[in-house]
Amino acid sequence: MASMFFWIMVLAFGAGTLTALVLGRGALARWSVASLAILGGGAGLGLGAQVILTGTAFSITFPDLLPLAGGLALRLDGLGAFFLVLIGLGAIPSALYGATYTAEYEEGGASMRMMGAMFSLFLATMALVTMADNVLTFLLMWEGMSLTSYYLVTTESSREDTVSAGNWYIAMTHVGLALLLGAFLLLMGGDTAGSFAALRAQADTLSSTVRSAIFLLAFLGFGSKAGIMPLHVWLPRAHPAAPSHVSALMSGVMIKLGIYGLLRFVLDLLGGGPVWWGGLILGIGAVSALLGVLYALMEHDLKRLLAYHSVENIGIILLGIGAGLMFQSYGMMALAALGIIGGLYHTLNHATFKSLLFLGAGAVLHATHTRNMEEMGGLIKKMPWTALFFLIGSAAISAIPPLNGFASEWMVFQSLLGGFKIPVPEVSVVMPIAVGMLALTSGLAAACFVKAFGITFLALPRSEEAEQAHQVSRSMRTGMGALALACVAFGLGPTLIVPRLGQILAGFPGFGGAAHTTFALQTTLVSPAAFGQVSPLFVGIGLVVILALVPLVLHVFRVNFSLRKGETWGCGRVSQTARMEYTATSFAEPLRRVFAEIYRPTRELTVDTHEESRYFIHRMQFRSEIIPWFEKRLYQPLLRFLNFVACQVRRLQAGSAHLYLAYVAVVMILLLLIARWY
Amino acid sequence: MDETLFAPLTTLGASLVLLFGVVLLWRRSLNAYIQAFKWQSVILSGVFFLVGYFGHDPELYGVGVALLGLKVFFIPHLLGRLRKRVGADHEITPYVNIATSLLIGGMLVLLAYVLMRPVVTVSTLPTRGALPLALGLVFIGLFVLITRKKAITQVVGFLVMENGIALLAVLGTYGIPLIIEMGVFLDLLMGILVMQVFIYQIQDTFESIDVDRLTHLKH
Amino acid sequence: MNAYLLELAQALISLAVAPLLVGFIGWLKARLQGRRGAPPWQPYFVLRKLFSKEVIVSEHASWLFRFAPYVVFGSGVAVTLLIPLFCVPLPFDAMGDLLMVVYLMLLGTFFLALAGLDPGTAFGGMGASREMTVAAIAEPTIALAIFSLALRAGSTNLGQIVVNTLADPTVALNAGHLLAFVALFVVTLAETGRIPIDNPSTHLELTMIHEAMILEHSGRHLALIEWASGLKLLIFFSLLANLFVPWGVATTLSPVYLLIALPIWIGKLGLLAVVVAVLETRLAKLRLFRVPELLSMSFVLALLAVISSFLLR
Amino acid sequence: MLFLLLLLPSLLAALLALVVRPYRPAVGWSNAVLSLAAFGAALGVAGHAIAGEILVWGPGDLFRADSLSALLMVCVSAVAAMTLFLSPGLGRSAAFTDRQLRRYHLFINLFIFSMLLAVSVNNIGIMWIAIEATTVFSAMVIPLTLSKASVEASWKYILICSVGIALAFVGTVLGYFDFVALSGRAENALNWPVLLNFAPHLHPEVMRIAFIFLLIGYGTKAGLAPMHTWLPDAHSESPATLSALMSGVLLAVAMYALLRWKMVVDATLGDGFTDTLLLTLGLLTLFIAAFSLVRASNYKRMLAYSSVEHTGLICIGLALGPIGTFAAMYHIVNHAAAKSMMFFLSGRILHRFHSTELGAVRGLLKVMPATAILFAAGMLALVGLPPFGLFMSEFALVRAGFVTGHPWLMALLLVLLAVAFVALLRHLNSMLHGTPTAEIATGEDHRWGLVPMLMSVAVLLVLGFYLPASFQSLLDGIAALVTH
Repeated sequence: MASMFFWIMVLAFGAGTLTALVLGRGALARWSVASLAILGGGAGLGLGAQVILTGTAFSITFPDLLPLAGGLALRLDGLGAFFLVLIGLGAIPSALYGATYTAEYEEGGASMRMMGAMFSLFLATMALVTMADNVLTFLLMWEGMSLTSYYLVTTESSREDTVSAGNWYIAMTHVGLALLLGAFLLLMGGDTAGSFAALRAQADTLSSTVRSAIFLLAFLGFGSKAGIMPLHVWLPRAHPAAPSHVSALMSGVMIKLGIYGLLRFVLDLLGGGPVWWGGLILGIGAVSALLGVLYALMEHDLKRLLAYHSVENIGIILLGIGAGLMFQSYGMMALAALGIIGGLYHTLNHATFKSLLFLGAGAVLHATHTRNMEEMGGLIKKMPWTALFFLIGSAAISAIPPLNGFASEWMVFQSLLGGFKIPVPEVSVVMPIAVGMLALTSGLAAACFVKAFGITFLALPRSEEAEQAHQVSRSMRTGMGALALACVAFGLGPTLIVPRLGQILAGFPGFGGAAHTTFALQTTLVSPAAFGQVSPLFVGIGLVVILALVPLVLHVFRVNFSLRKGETWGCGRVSQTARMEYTATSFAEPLRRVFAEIYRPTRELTVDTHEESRYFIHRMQFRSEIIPWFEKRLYQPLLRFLNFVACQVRRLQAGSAHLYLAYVAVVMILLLLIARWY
Repeated sequence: MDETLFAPLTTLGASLVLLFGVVLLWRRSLNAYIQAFKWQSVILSGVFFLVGYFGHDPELYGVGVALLGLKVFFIPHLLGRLRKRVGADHEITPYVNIATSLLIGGMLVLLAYVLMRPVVTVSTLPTRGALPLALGLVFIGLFVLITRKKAITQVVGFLVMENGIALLAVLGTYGIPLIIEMGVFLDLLMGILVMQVFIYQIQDTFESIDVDRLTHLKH
Repeated sequence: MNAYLLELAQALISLAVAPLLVGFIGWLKARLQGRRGAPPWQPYFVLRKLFSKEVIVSEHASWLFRFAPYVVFGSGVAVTLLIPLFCVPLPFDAMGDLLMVVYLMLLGTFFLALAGLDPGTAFGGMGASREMTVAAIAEPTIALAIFSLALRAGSTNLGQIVVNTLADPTVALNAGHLLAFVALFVVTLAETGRIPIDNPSTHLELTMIHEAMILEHSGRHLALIEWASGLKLLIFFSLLANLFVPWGVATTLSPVYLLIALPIWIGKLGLLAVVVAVLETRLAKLRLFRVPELLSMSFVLALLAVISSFLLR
Repeated sequence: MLFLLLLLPSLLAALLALVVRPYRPAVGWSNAVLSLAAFGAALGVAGHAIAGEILVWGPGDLFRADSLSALLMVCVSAVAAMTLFLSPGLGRSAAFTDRQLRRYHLFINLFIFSMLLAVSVNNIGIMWIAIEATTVFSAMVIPLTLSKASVEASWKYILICSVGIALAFVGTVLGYFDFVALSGRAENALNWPVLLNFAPHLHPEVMRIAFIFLLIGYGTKAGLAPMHTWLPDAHSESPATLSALMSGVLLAVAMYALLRWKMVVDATLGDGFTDTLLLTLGLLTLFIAAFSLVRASNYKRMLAYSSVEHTGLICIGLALGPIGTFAAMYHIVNHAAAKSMMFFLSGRILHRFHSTELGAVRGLLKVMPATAILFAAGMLALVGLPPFGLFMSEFALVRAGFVTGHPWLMALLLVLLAVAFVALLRHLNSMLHGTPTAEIATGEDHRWGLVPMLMSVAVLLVLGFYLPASFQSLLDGIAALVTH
């Protein structure tokens, strides 16, 4: 059964690649790529679900391929299966959506062959990353995934900014790969085959310094893919540039594989570590969450905004995982399980609502041809379904119950609160600070999504394009609808899913029973030792009941139900135009003032006065820009330094043959002297 | 002749060879360079004969004759014709002036002595004393290549380096195997011919054979 | 079964009391300012009037504008079902803990702010923007402040906090509690739109927050929103009263206890109403951009409260 | 006999080019076909080497082919065959005069001959002669069309390489000297196996000095920094086909010579002397190449710097013991396939855009889609991305570094590789995208000329997933050579 799923998945993705290459453009090509991707995604989903449900790993090895280091070895255990399910869940709606969404690119002159083939390969490599069972297989699939997604990002390669975004992306991802290579090779020690089983055995024999070095390399390497601060710089560049169904997959699924890798290393290969590992993850998670949302607030490019929210949510996931790892190092397995399961569940939830939001943003982009929120507005009337779905996504990401964002954030909160049980006060004090940052983050996220939804979909259209927006195709709506449904389902039914996550975790050393017993199947989510419990399902039912009852009761009491359409009341203004509306920038202005210390916006005011008198102003111009500190303090100096070195090195090649010969002579004499007294 | 004369004679020969190398540092006229090389090669072939005689290796006579033909007659002739055709006379402004050049030349020979010490000590040959001089000559040839601007001077510098190596080979090993020696000559011949072609081309395209003008390709 | 009925009764009583609470503060304020003022039951008249009027909706607004008042009201009702009023622990207590409560309130704010943006007026946008700014800092403060209690009481479920505190009163007496109380009180003022953060009795001032946002609502929609905001006031007062001073809350379902607990609860609410009324007469409204500073301060206080709970345990 | 079959075709081809005047396309074609014979012979030799046989042939054991030689023979003859099929003068293009074509075909075949000779002779003195000859012959091809730049490049090339190679001869003489000093004169002393067997008795202090000269000498030819300076000039000004040969295999041949000597010197010294030197120079090379790439402004020079980078990598690999040598040899093969293809493609690009400036090439994907895709694939291969072979060999190389206990050096190496990666991809993207100037015609011509490139890509792809058993045993054979 499992191997049937596996082969269907692999062959479907393979066939998708070939189909795209052969058919090229046209509806047939798009639909066949999409349906094969759906088939493959479904098979992946089936495979993952089967492994999770039966608890038996699926493995398959091709020793002839990659003979350099152990062959192409694949093994899907619970952890990998969870992420494979994630891939399936992301792939199906995205592919469905993409079937018609990509039609527009055909006219744009982008290579449909490339796009279809890379899309299929992207899914395939992601799926195989979760299955990789030795170092080389992992690295190959990992880099394959990066490369294919890079090509998807640069689909609209005729645009200058797309190319530059692609450059950032591939550079960051390559740096990540280098770090991972280091981590893996350190872990391999003298072993050359690098099977994960051997690495597990090897890990215990390493010194704690080496283990920590491996952890740091892996954390930074996977973190660059996941988008932790300050390695996230590629996200707000690449996500907007990519076609939206790809952004959905990248943000919803691909960056999660960074989380997968981190867990694979820390939980599985290294088998846990000192408390500061978890602490570091927690700290970086908290910073990513808060700064992610803060920068998102200041964006008025819809997709960039969503990209920054991915940084935020990765931060939240890492808060859970970090806390879990800290508990693990103190042997508090129930709390550890809670934290990690919370992180995993948020991973799943983020995959649904962020994919949904990106697909929604894509629909808006499709309809208005702009990503600038300042040119949108009023779309709720033009595209009601998209608006509804986007609203559900916005509420879910703002952790509003009974949607899924709430359920997982609740678990993360609960695990952080459990921190007071840590015996060392110096360590446990980290937790409440993290709680505070997480609380602030979710408050700000809500503000941000009021802005995102309100400015985009509500009020009057702010531009001609927005006025002419149109409903998107049925396949796009279906894709979004499926994800919206998932947001609701995962929000109401965490108690069905969380025990499965516990099962996954139970496979790792130390968790065992703790993970199982903490989350038995019931209607309420209960944190360990009943520190807190909620039942999103009942609250959801309750809300529906109340919402139904209120009008009913009002009817009973014979309330006036007449309704009249009138002009907007505006203090006696004559007419209402779009220019009077609040803009995205003005919406965020109060928060920008509050957090001015962090944003440090540049201000530039130019006043042109009339020639006759300086009291008469001809024109005023105000520019204010927020350059994130990490770009100013980290990346710009780094790039400047590299450029400086490059300029110095360039001077070596000055053009004079005499100089060149002098190099030869000098090096020769130097080495001769060294050799003479070696 | 007496075997005991072998060592002093070879040292004398090597010194003379080196001396003609030093002439390159001292003179400015291209003609003088070519002449110095010519006479250096004469002495060098003498050293070959000497080693052939004392080392009882008749092969070396043959090599000596070939060397005479190639380096004393053919190449100087070629270079002389080249010099006339391109109309270059003097090395006007070397990168390092004459006095400093001589000083550096001396230091290079000293350096060669320092570096060759382990080599000299392991050898039992009577000729071993002159080995550092040969390496010194290689260094001096390299120095000429680095500091002199005319293409022809550079060729001469290269040839002097070659002579240094030949000297090293004959003194250190009583001559490398004949087949290799012949191959080296063949390479040298072809190399010089190719260099000659290029010098004409430099003259044609740059209207000068000052190599310091060849700095368009950089970075 | 009784417990569920009691739960329902609590909610209904809250709904009934909420307008009175608003009216009482208004009346007391007027008195303190030397005016006669409207009677405390004035809000009931207002609600009846609004319910009988027709609704006028802007032609630019969408379905969301009409849907939002119900969500706001519904979330308020849902919260009253989850928090301890005068009897603990009731069955719904296990359905939602303090996070659920905080985020349910966020649900109302979320929709209210969206409805503010919907008609496209500058006022609505302004109000929504400010409301969300306040909420973004206030909501986490609520969570943190109650966390500090939860940690000492050993549960995040509010009813359980009350039960545990009653069982072991020593946990309620420490510095962290005071910090948390101050923080939650400031947030109460902010969330319910009271001076010095907002002025509930004014319209069309450039510094207003809540009132600007609901400017477009009318008729039954406005009635629901007004009722919900009264309910919110009641919720916050109940939280302040029952979490920090849990004495008087019935812990068994016997009618005697309940009959004692109900007046005590209403008395506590009244006391807080007096405090708020006094404050509103004594303080001037803050400049709008000073508001976040106040909120940040309360956030920091709440954070300190949590930290001290962590360390002093 | 195989040796004759290997070496004679190129000599014959040169002869053909010499005697047939004026030049006729038939000459080019027959030369190309002849090169296939050499390739076949190389494969035959490799077959013997895989079977564990060491072929020795000729008077005084003049020729000898172990796995190392066989690998290089296959690389050289394969790239040579591709080069000859893509050489100018096979079609009816009027870009070159008959004289130029005749000269080209004469010298490029001699060049190929001398490279093949270098890797097939037993005597490392003759190997030196052959490598010296490569300089002379290839220098004659560089200024195919006379221009200031090409003359300048060829002068620098011949000058610097001649000097370098002369220094290598000093090293060779010193090695021979030490042999002679210990055991008297012997005609076959420079035969590699003889020297290797005798190496443990040689004097360490002499061999150290000798190795420095050899390192500088062959390093100059291989493009090790800071002796690499001739390389960007020569590669950017040569005809694309010559650049392909020089970059793809000539550098490897020089590394081959260095490796031969390294084995001898290691047998004498036994310690990490050569490894330390190679690591240091390798990293220096990598550093200079990576940062030179950042500001490169000319795509052929860019490719040349990339060759320098890969030379550095190979050099580092050689210093990392048997598994490092394994990786380095694997890398040589991959690099030969990728880099030769890139230079061929650069020739096509130059032909269309009439400029080697990076700034002049825009919108390559629109102008020449097939070329652009192949160029992109080659570049991705060169920067070490999967699914191409260089990913595997670089992985093997870094793994060797970790296994032999150099994690810090490998960290530095990875950083430098990342710099090179970013630089190359930025340049690649600037070439592929953007809007070409209006006068540039679009569409591909000489489509058949892309066939060899497709074959290169296929080789790279196969090597990216799969290591054929025969190839692996060849590499293992080489690794066994360096294991004492």
